[in-house]
Formats: sequence, structure tokens, C-alpha cells
Amino acid sequence: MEKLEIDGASIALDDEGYLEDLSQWQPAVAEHLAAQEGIELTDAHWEILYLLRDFYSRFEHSPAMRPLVKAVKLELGEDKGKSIYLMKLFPGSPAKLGALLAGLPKPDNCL
Amino acid sequence: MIFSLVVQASPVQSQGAETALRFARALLASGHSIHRVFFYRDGIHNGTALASPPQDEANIPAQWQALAKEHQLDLVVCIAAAVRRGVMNEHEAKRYAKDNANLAPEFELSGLGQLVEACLVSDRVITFGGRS
Amino acid sequence: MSETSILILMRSAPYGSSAARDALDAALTCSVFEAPVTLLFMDDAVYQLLKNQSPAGIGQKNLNAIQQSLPLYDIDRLCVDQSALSHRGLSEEQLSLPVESVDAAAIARLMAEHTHVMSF
Amino acid sequence: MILHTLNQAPSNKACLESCLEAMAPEDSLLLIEDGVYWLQPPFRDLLPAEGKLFALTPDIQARGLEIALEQQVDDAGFVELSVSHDKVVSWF
Repeated sequence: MEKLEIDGASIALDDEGYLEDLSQWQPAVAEHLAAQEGIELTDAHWEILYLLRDFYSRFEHSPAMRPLVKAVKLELGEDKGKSIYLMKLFPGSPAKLGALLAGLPKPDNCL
Repeated sequence: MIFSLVVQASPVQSQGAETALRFARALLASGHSIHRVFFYRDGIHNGTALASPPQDEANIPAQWQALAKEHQLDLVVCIAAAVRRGVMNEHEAKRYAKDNANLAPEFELSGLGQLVEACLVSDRVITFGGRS
Repeated sequence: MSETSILILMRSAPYGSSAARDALDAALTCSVFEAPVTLLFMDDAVYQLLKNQSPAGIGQKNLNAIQQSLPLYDIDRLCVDQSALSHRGLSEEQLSLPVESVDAAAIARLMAEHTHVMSF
Repeated sequence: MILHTLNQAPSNKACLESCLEAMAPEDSLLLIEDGVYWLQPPFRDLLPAEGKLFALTPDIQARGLEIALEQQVDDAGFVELSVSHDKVVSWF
């Protein structure tokens, strides 16, 4: 099992890269995980990551793509609430990669 | 006609799984096709390879396996429901660092999307339940 | 019928069994596949919608939280059996989300209108 | 036109009541598993009229019930009913 070492703390990841213990998340964890994916986190990334964490705290699950897009549209406006915008920030599967970087469980209802 | 069956009943504790099995046989005998049998909730226990009832009692999981072999049935076990209950194939056993896998090879682990897809392509979707 | 629609029929109270969670998970997945889905609450399932649930003490997730996300999944039609509510001395104001109250004839219509009915 | 199946014994009266509430006049009811006990005389009046009422023979025989119901069906009959109706709704 993979481990991240951040500020002396050892953070265990499951075999898909999600945190074993969600309470260990902090912004530095997201930066490390993003770097592994070849992503440098910008403000545009962070507002989505915090939106995801807010989604999780309100609804107790990680969103699939469709509700993620809708939540972004409601919170951040029409321009950002599009899958193409999220795909640019989090290539591949924004719902999965976003949840991973935001320190959330892997979304259940993905295709 | 294209049918899909949803089995929510566990193989021993309620009758529903056996009813579903008989219905599946009758469907095939009347020339209808079964797109998929989706096992959800405690129904996922039908997928175990380890069921070992006494030799003079019905082995429902083994009967699904035999029927699947004979008719190339698509038997899909809900992955989230199964992994929660400790039923998994080699791949998931490895992922969760378990020593053993116990899903019979005739069954496939997949997501609830397979249930919805079955609804989209089937003329009839019939649920076989046990209580709660 | 051109579009396949799904009616999810729920009859169980929350927490005492996994039925409510399992039904909701199926409903959310329908939305991911863009299949129109309607939820129908009968019998003890009307208790699923009561406000102020707080299941941390029994180690379960809060159903109200998942329910609040339903509009984001475009699941907007929550139908509640009027007689199930009144039998239990409940009113719509006690529920966590806006619902459509349905009588026997409307329930029969719902079942007829949807392509498939999935029971939990 | 819907085929409703019901597998609960008379102790679960709410299950039958909800099923009957949801049934349209043109719908049919198929009693399976423990649902066949509803055919016993004390409960019979609650059920839809013959013509709209079916029961699964293996379940009646298994339980040692003597029931006078014209429309008993075997598994193949269950299949035919599910084809002749537009959909199947399960009550359990």
C-alpha cells in the first residue's frame, strides 16, 4: 500500500490513490497527490476542490459527474458549470480525480 | 421478449432466489431471452462459490452457476453490495488485501449502472425480493 | 414509449434495514444514466422523509443529507402516498423535502406511466 | 395493465393493502410464495375477483393448501402472465 510522507505524517492511500483515513486530508496532501498526476493546483482547481468538500459535508457522499456539474453551475456560474471546463482542470474523470484530490471517498455512482 | 431479473433475496433465508431461478428456467424454456440477472442487497449471496448445503438439499448458488453455463447468462453481482458483505473476486480481494476470493466464476462484479442499463434494454424487469 | 422511465417503489422505514439506502443508491444511478426516475414512498417509507434525523449514534449515514442532493441529480419528483402519511399522523410539513401527495388512483397512474417499477 | 406479484403471508396485511391500493381495475394479482396463504377462506374476500387473481401452483402444493382457484399457474404460466401484462410490480 502506498504512503505519502507530509510534514512527518504518514498518510496511507488505497490502491487507487484515495486516502485510507479521510481525516488526514489537508491542502498539502492535495498538492502532493496533484503533483503525482502531473497537475499544478491553481485557484481554479482549489475552488472546485473546496466545492467538492462542501458537497460531501452537506450530502455525505462524493458526487457523480452530473450532480458535480450542476453544483458547480449553481455555485460558480454557467461558464464553469460545464463538463468541458472540469475536464480541463481534472483530466479523465473530474468526479473521480476531484474526489481523490479533495480527500473524499471514490464516488459510488460512476459509470 | 427480453427480460432482466433483479434478485434481492438471499439464497437460503428466503424463497425468493429459488422462485427467480425457476422463473429464469421457465423463461428460457419458452424461448424468451434473459439480458441479465442483477443481484442486489442480500441477493449478492447467490454469487458465493462456497455455499455447501447438505447433499440432499438444494444448492441455489450452484444452480445459478449451472444455468449460467448452459445458457451463457450474464449474472451480475452489485459490487458495492458484495464487497460490503465480503463477497469478492480475485481482483477485489487483492484491492482490499484479503487472503481469499469467494465469488463463483460464473458471476461478474459490477456497478448499479448495470441494473439501470438492464432497465433501458429490457421489455420486462422483474424483482424477486425477500423481506427487508 | 420513446424514453425508458423508472419508478422506484419504497415501502421500508430508514435505518432498521438497508432498504432506504439501497433504493436511493439505485435512484442516483438512474440519474447518472439520464433515465428519468420518480420516487414513490408508501407504507413505512414515508418515515424516510422525516426531518431532523441524526443517525450518528447508530453508526449510519444521514439519509436526509443524501435526500437533499436529489435536486442536483435532477430527481425532482418525490411522490408520497397520502394515506400512508395520514395513517401515521404525519403531515407534509414534517418532511425534509417538498413532495407530491398521491392517492390510490394517482399511484396506479404512476405505475402505468413508467416503463419499469423497481421495488425495495 | 400490470401484473402485481405478492409473496407475503396474511400477517403482513399492509403489504396486501398497499398492493390493492396501487392496483388499477384492469391489473392482475399473482400470489407467490407465502402470498398463497391469502387464498385461505378467512382472507379470500379481501382479494380481487377471479379473472384478476392468480396463484403459483408449486407454492400452493408445497404448503399443503386445498384451494379452489381456477387460475392456478405453473412457472410457465407465470412467464405467460408477465408477457401478457405490460410490466410486473413486486410486493414483498
